[in-house]
Amino acid sequence: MSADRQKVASVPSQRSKDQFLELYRQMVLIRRFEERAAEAYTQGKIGGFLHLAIGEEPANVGVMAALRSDDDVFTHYRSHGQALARGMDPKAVMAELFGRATGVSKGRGGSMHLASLEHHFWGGYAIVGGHIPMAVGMAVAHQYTGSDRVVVCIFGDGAVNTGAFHEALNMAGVWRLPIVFVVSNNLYGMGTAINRSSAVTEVYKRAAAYNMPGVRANGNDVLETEATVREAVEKARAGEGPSLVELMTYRFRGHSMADPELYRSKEEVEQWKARDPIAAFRRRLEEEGIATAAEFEAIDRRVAETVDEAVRFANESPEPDPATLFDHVYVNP
Amino acid sequence: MSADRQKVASVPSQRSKDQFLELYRQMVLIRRFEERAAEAYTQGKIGGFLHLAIGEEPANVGVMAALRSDDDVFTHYRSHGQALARGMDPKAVMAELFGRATGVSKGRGGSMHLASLEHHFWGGYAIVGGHIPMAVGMAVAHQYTGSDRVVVCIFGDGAVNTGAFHEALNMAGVWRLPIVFVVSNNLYGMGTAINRSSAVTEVYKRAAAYNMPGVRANGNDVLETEATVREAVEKARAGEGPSLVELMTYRFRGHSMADPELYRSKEEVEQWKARDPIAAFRRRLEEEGIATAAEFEAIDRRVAETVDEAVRFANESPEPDPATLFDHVYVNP
Amino acid sequence: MTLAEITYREALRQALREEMLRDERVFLLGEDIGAYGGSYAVTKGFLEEFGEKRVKDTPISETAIVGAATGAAMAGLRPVAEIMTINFMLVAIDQVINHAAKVHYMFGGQFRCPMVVRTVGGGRRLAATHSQNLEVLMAHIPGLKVVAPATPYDAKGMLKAAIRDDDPVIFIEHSLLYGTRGPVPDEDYVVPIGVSDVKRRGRDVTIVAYSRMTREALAAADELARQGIEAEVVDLRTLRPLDMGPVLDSVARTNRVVVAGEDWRSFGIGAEVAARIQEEAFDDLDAPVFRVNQLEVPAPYAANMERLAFPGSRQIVEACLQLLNAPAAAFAG
Amino acid sequence: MTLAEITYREALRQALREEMLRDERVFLLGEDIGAYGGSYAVTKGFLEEFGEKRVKDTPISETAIVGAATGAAMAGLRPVAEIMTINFMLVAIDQVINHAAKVHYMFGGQFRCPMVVRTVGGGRRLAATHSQNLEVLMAHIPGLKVVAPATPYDAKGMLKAAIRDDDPVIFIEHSLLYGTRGPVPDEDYVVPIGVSDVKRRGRDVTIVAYSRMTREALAAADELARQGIEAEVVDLRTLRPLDMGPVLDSVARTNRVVVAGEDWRSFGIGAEVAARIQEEAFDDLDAPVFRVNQLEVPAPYAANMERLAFPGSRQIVEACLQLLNAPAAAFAG
Ligand SMILES: Cc1ncc(C[n+]2csc(CCOP(=O)(O)OP(=O)(O)O)c2C)c(N)n1
Ligand SMILES: Cc1ncc(C[n+]2csc(CCOP(=O)(O)OP(=O)(O)O)c2C)c(N)n1
Ligand SMILES: [Mg+2]
Ligand SMILES: [Mg+2]
Repeated sequence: MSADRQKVASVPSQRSKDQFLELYRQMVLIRRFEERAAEAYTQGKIGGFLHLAIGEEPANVGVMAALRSDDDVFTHYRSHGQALARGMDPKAVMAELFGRATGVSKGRGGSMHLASLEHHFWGGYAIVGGHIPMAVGMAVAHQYTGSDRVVVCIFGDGAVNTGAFHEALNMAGVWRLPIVFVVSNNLYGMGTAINRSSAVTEVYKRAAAYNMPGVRANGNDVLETEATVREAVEKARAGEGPSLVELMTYRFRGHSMADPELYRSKEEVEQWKARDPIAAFRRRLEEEGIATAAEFEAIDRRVAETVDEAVRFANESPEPDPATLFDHVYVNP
Repeated sequence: MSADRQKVASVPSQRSKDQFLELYRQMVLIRRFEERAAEAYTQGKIGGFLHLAIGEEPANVGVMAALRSDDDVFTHYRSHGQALARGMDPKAVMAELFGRATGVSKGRGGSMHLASLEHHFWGGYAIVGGHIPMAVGMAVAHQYTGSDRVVVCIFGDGAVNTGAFHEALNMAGVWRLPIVFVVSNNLYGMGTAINRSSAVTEVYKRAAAYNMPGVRANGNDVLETEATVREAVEKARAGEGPSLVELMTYRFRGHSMADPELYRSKEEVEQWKARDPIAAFRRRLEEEGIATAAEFEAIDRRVAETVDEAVRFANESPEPDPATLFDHVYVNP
Repeated sequence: MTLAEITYREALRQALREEMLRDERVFLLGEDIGAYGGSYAVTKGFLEEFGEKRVKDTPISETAIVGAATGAAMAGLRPVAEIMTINFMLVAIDQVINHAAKVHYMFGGQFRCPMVVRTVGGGRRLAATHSQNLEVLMAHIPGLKVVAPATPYDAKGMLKAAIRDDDPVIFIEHSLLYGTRGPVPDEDYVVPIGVSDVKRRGRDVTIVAYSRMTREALAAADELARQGIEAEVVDLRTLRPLDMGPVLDSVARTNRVVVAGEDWRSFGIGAEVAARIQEEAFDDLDAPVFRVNQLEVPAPYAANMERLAFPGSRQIVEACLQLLNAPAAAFAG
Repeated sequence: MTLAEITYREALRQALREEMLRDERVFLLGEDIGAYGGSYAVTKGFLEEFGEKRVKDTPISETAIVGAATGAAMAGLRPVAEIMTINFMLVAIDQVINHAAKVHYMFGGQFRCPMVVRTVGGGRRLAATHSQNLEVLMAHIPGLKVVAPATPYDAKGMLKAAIRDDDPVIFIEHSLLYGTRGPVPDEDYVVPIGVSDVKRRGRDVTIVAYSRMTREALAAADELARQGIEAEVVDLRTLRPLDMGPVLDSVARTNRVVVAGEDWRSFGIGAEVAARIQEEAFDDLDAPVFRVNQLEVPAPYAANMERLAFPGSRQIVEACLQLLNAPAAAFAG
């Protein structure tokens, strides 16, 4: 991905100021939320693995902005941003990270397994590629019942080399299912650069093997992301079958909190950070006179409060009741 | 596949008459061998599944003709023809089908698991797609040791929808391995027509997803098959990486002996049989004055004797010694 | 209640058909269940009766089949997936264990997975990769229910129970049972999951079995009866959750137990049964729990070797006689 | 013999390094073993020392990883594949069970598969799909060897034995053991596969364990000793083939056994151990064999729930006291 892919597309005029500011708010919320999660992790409040999407906020927000509230989302373990952009309560998301009974998954799932039935957010899954066939299954259900809901399935560039990806995309292709596959291509799968793991590094080109359109967009541009995903979603809704959308992005932080980041240079990371996509979006809106610094600062303050409140809520929430340990192993035990 | 793909390419003049007759002999041997195997199956001499490749002989023979004797073959369960074309002894192959100690796999494997170390024929495998990663592993070894041996891995059109296919081809693509993937596309995977199982029915096009050339050839033309595979093999040998070769063919018989063939019409099968590729090859050689009817008949007789002898040998061979039941579970028990 | 003598195959067929007629949400997916008619003919005629919407032939993509069933089940449908044989469960087992078995628990009970995976154990003359009895791999997993009925009555009643159950059920049929007959009522009925069943009363020795080995146990009991020994046969029917009640009741009376399975002994189903018996009925035992199993070799193809490797009524009789210290030579069978 | 106190991680690292220096045919492949430095840092620095030829970072393609190792082993190399955690073995298990475990037997002994698959059990705070102990799924399979060492000494010696072994070995490490220390000689040595080891002598009760539970058993024995009870600790080390000799010897003296595993109880490793003990030492037992295991729930994320679910020395002590009828309240730990 060349550096100039980073520039933010010109802001389309038909969107309202409120909509722009909402996109900004969501991105800042994700950034602050994850910074606080990282802090809580080093304090031992959060356990296991913690995968941050800092730097990838526009991709997270843009996808969700393109969906109807009853469309269905399946995603992977790097999904705090997606959950927040989908409208899930930051308090309940943070509580899940803390392993509390008030968490979105009642403390059973943790950071890698966020979910909300109400938000049609069918989970964060941590087996790379494993959720893609399940997402296809939900699209099978929509086709079966004649529903016009569309499934969106998000995964990373590393996931495209799993057998599950292949089997699922082929099935979606043969059956012309209402599903959009979204690759968040952040150039690395853990410590392995995409050119060292994929014979074809332009992931969208793999769509041809499944008889579906493949498109690439700048995932660091929230508007381009939204527009690209929306087009694919509306195609799917209209019965025109599945698509593969590749969003080019970059994670500023390590793969997880444990990552020593031996596989990439500090300079590379710094270059990307210097082109921070949230700052760029804000600058653009300011330059085009859509919003003022004061307005952004007001949002920033509101977000800071939201995140403070989320941490406080998580901290004060009880752990799950030990008596419920065996609940939900079976519906009919 | 359109009907005119069936026509036999003009016979290239640089080949010797003996070579042409040898290709003919191999194809007839496979045909007769399998007909006798079918007979033995109905007599209860052969158990389990028996998958015949009758109709696909040119694809079997053409592939093997393109290889050096120390190149390595991995294939699937429909492999009597490949084993015979590779030069394995019809007696030992038939004995394997009969489950005798003299069989190529000492009676342990049966029809689906033919193998011969001496012939670098690394097995018939019966988990669809499962042998493709192993073949890639052998190519890894050749690259590792600097050997110029090339691996050929044969599978059916149904196998391309397995996760194993995808993972293996991507790995071969990233690592530029000396391997040729050969799809015997007989238009059906068991009872499922290719357009009902594959989003893209032109299998060779999937090669693009793995950054390797994909080519299609008429698998019912032994010369076209040989030439196409040879080109890919020599590329691999020269260090130019993997290829995917798709051979269009058709099986005249059911998927296995148990197949009621409800999924295709008698007419369809009859049309293909009417263009029998062995008869077409023979006609062509006669028409072009390369060999005479008498010469073909002599080969036919010789083949009939070979097959008779194979059946006699298998019949008279002992079953494995029960005392050896636990042999070969481990090398170091 | 009217009873008809029908085959195990017909019983399964009726269960599927009746549940499909009863509940629009029930649909089938799997390889060759439609146009081919089902590899064991269980679904023959279904495509014609129910159409492609409800009888979905799939690509050879076991991971996608199970994943798609899981996703569709989460959406509220009641998929019945078919994995052609239990050997191929291995290519799908990540979807079974890491996904289907986990989605209810991992997200705090928000989602359900009311899915059935039908599969088939116990091949003959199919060699090492096509003759396995791998039920223990799934019986080990909390979140799954695993059943393996032995009679047409149980097959029909348990398949109906499985389809109506809200949890993922692995339904294991047996290739050698399809042709066996037994009485089945005309009326709608279910056989509950998780309830073992005494198939024959006897006071001298208890034989615990499931699937095909229940038939072998009953044959063994007949033979033993001829020798004046009354064996009680307890059919587990469900492997997870394991109902030890009838086993323990029986052991309290007979004080001697043989556990028969077609799987490998080490770490097989019988190990758990034996461990539980000695845990829960230690003082009732007059002798160790004996196990009868497949010998610990990959299945050989040769007929004589295979006969040696697989267990039947003869081995059960011998084990009972040994346990009762009667001379084994007395057995004629 | 000089002894140094090193970690389990360092012991594994030394074993790999020394075997790579000793034998050119040994090479490593797996996800993030190279540029990232190994997800548990076992192979840190290896890429720099041995280069890309011998330290192969792979795509996220577990099926292809194990398959490639199998094929390379058949070609005569000695691959050591790494599957990042045992949870991901499920995506590769067809290659392990249907391929690696079968190639020697199924073809009558013609081929060998001298391969090691290293993997890691026992996550913490990683929830349902990342915390499993699935060793029994492989221990059940003839053709495989399965080892799970508990100490640095055994880890180094058994990894060397595994690499030099001519059969496929599944080598199971434990994430919580990497940082533990123990004495390891400087000299080259191997610890043979298939030999259980008495880790502590005692006359009152036998504790059978493996992997992390061996450490817990030793801690439990310390605690019991404080209470005047001398526990003997037998470390299985190898799960297949299972060496019951030292266990039976011990039981002959203590007459009481607790089997401790971190896996789920039902159909777990301990079931087989219990079944064998009652089979082979029925008259030695004064009480049933007790089992200590993970509770039968998918692993919950919340810290308190996870502590409840997983076993440790406390549960072992309690089981021993119960078995010896000492008052459990006496335990302080
Ligand atoms: C089947 C499987 N293999 C390996 C892992 C370990 N793992 C977790 S995340 C990851 C990298 C995934 O990379 P990518 O798909 O690009 O997503 P990203 O983390 O970059 O967002 C790996 C190898 C896993 N969880 N599941
Ligand atoms: C993993 C797996 N799934 C299903 C099967 C059952 N099966 C055996 S052959 C076959 C069809 C394969 O078709 P194709 O690859 O086109 O080869 P062909 O038989 O046409 O030569 C199927 C579904 C199997 N053996 N392995
Ligand atoms: Mg990535
Ligand atoms: Mg085919």
